Amino acid sequence: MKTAVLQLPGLNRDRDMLAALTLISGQAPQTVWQTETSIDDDVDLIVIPGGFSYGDYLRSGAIAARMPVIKAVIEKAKKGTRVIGVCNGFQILVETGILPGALMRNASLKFVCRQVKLEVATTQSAFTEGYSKGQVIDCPVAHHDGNYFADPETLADLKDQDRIAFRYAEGTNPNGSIDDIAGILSENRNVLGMMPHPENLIEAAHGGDDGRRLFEGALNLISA
Amino acid sequence: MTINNTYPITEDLIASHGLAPDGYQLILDLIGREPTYTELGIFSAMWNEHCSYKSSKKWLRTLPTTGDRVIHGPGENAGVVDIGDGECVVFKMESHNHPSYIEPYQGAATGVGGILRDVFTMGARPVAAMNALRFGDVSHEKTKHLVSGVVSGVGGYGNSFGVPTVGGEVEFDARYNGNCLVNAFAAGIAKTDGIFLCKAEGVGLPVVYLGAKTGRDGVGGATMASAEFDETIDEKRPTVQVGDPFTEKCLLEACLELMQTGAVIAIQDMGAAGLTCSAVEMGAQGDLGVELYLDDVPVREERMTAYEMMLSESQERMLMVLDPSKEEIAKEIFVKWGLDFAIVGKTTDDLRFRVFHQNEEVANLPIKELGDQAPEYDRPWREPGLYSPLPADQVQEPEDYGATLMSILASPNQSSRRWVWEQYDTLIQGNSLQIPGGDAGVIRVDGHATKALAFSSDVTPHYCEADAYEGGKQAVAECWRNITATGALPLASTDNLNFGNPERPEIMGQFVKAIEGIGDACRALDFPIVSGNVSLYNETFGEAILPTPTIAGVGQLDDWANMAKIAGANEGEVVMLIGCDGSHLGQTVYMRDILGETAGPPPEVDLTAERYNGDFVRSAINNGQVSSCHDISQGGLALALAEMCMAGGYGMEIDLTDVQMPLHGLLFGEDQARYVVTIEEKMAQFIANNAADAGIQFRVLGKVGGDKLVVKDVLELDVAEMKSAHENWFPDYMA
Amino acid sequence: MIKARVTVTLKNGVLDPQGKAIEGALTGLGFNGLEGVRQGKVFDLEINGDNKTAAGKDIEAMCEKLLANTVIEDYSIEIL
Amino acid sequence: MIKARVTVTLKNGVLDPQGKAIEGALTGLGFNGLEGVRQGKVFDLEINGDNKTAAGKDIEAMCEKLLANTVIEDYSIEIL
Ligand SMILES: Nc1ncnc2c1ncn2[C@@H]1O[C@H](COP(=O)(O)OP(=O)(O)O)[C@@H](O)[C@H]1O
Ligand SMILES: [Mg+2]
Repeated sequence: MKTAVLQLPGLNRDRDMLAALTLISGQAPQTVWQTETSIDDDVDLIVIPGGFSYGDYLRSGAIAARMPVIKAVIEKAKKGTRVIGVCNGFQILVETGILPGALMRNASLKFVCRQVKLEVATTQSAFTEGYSKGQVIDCPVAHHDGNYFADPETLADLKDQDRIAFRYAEGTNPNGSIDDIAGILSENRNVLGMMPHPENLIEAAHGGDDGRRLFEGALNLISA
Repeated sequence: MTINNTYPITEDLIASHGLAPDGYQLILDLIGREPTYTELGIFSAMWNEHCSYKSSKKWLRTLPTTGDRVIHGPGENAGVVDIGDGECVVFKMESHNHPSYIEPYQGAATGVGGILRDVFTMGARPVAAMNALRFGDVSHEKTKHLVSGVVSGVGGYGNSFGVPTVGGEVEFDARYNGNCLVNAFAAGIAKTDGIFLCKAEGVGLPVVYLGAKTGRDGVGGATMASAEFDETIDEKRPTVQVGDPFTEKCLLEACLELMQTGAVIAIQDMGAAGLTCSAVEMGAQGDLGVELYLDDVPVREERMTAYEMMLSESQERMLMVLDPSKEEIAKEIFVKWGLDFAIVGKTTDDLRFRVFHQNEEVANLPIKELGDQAPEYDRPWREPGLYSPLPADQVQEPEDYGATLMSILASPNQSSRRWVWEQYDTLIQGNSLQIPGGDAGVIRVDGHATKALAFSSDVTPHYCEADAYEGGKQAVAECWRNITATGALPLASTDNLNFGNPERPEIMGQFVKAIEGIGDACRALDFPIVSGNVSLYNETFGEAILPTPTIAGVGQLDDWANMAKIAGANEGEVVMLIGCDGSHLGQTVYMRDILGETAGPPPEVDLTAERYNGDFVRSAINNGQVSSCHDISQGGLALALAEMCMAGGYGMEIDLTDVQMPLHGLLFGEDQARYVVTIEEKMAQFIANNAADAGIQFRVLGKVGGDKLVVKDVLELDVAEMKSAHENWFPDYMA
Repeated sequence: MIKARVTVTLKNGVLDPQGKAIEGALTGLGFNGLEGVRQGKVFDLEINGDNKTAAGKDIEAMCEKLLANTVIEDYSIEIL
Repeated sequence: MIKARVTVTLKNGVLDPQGKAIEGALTGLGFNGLEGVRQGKVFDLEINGDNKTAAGKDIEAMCEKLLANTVIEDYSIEIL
């Protein structure tokens, strides 16, 4: 599968993501700069990594979401290309509207970097099929604005349509997210947005590899 | 503050620029006329304590700065040390004490920004950061506000820039009530043949301004850093600089990209005294003159005068000498990253520093003299008095050892710093092998299968106060020991010497003796100082801070598969002490926080034992014989054991019943050169034999197991209870 | 030159962690009687020209497109 | 019940990276003629009671103590 990683000024976990995808897929992803207006047809997985695009000034992800390259991503996503937005990537996707809700300042008002536990809330997506439903995995978080908010109707939709991908396991919600939501799927289930950083937990040096299955699923590397 | 260049030079003006009469006379002698207003500003910026090191130079020269691995020592933006395979580590530490006291968030943030710039100016990509923080007493009205602002400022900048924070220190003491300390460290990795220096080469080459626009921020900031605080503090407020980590991240990427093209001949970041300092240093180091045309400097405020532009400390800016044939390529890169790029001057062969503004020459000064003829002082100093020895049996024993240990591990200074470091991104870049909470932070070297670097920052100010020489030694030794405790070989160090007013002989005496101790320890431990920073005048209303010579060091692990952590022991393993039995209680946490006294001398560092014990522990770790390791520092053996239990989530059964020494000395003594290791049972005898053969003192203390820390017949504490007390102090205090 | 101020506030019903924390902090400082604190943003804009109607339209578009996240925020515009 | 709005803006000359980035983004979106954007904060307060003078004094104290960082920010108070 061909993958692409977006590079916007201020994103800073792009190197982590490139390293992770290279390690897992055996080949280096393509990088796509902010000014590109289209993404190659043969790209099957687009990743928007974490960081502070445009300083996260105004609102996290707000300025990035208005960049031409993001329009190209959304077009491809609508046609079925897989997209993962991690942390700032999630914030950007939410700002575009392809994922619903908003990511607000952490309830503690503080940046938080720590390992949390995630409960896999659905296995009905390429990203989560490698786990079992209800499985609890380790995953680090590192963010200032990860407090997911959605109005009651949106929340009900997410639940009814089984679009909550990950929840913070009991007692580990680091940011006050509504319903402990850590990651959600788009309507057509090919876009995943999540605050935690699976790319920082994929090999022995990271002290665990619970994040690996997510990418293996997205890359069709899981044999049935 | 819009004063033009014809403003008359009065005695008051000279004094307000921090120039003593002898300093001003030197200026007159040098240029043979009265300086212009702008020139006076330039001299004051170049010759203040912060930039010229006029009180400290004489003593800094005595430090060991060379070694097999040292590529560039002090004098460059940061020190450069070989780590093999054609790569090097570039690092430095710098203070931002005064700005952080005035505006904690921005002061700390710009401190982090400045040190990161020092590192990437040299061509290195930053890979690790640390921050050593000291605040006033926890009950002081300003303390919480400063802690919260400084910590979020450090995090706000470093997290957004994208460098993992892997270590640091936080300490409270009433002596920092009016003057907190914020010492920021950064390290980067570069190709050994891709290091960039600030020395300009070639005549007639363009001098290029890069990065953010110039505003009036921090005009006079470096002068402020060299002045004592007093009631006029409020008036000094407008000099606050605001950090923009986003611009700095773009500047990093643009600089590294540009350096690849071969366009950069010399580069210098604009730190203290911005444009002035960077331009003069480039010229003076390269034996060249420099001309600057201020009308071409990108500004973000109207009607800025030459004086203001030359002294502005706006952040996220660089100055560069460019290969003219690559101008277009260079410009393209900067435009791509959304940064300003302007040719603002050129190099000349006349050794003059000439500045033009609105068709007027506002400064014309001899560049070499400006750069290195600052007055140098041999300030009078007085050897501080020393305490006489204090044997443990003359120190009161605790009634309840368990309660005493509990109270130490939940005290302001010994409790967990998790509340602080969880606000820092410790994982970014994906190479963190050890995050804060252990002895040293460790990161993998990108693109290398087994190599890793370890970082630690240390000093025990109360030791330095009681005996500056021993305290200086101890700061170096503890840093070296913390690095060693991971299995890394300490390579080199950087210092940040925070002291009071050097014009007072007793303060100058602390400074001199601390440097002597640092030098002796660095020599004995092969741990040269390759960069550093001096921060003097840390006083409020005549009360100085505790002498605080912070030492930060870097070590190398050839194979991180054999690395030790504070946690990692297994049930049934043997707990062993490497080093002597404890007995020294002078200036310890027990003495100060439990008995409420500051009696006795600090522990003496036997540098030979330090080296032998450390080399022994390191080789045992590297041979895979040790499952966990922790050095013994403040709080003594008892706290070290407790910290290991809390980190690992297991208990220990310790038996000291056959040791014929005062128990409080054994448990709370802060004797140096000591480690606790845990070893598989079948390996324990082997290690003991090795130690005996090598003449290393050691003691088998007991075993790992259960869920309590038990010292037979002395104390029994539940690990979970210890942990919650240890973890809760900080969040409860800040709540 | 036209000067304008855009004020962006959270919609009713949207949780405001910052406002809540500030309320707590103010109460902690001894200010009693606080019934609520909500935090918002202002943007002070300077725009070339002197056509206030056109500027107003532009600013409205800026709000819709960038300055406000209309999922959670309301905005108001004041031409000065 | 007294309602008040506190507006906190950066002092002149203090760098405003946020405003700068927003200005750049708006220009990128095709809004021309922007001469400057500065970002500030608003706090909407609700206070028990009906003594506006006392409330005004209280709010001023809140600004000095918490709401504004007077080292780099100015504030203004409007009782609604
Ligand atoms: N400001 C800080 N930033 C990051 N880590 C910190 C900070 N302060 C303390 N730490 C971490 O907390 C741990 C304990 O600190 P300290 O007691 O000073 O260690 P030691 O006694 O081993 O030198 C260390 O891992 C240290 O790096
Ligand atoms: Mg230690």
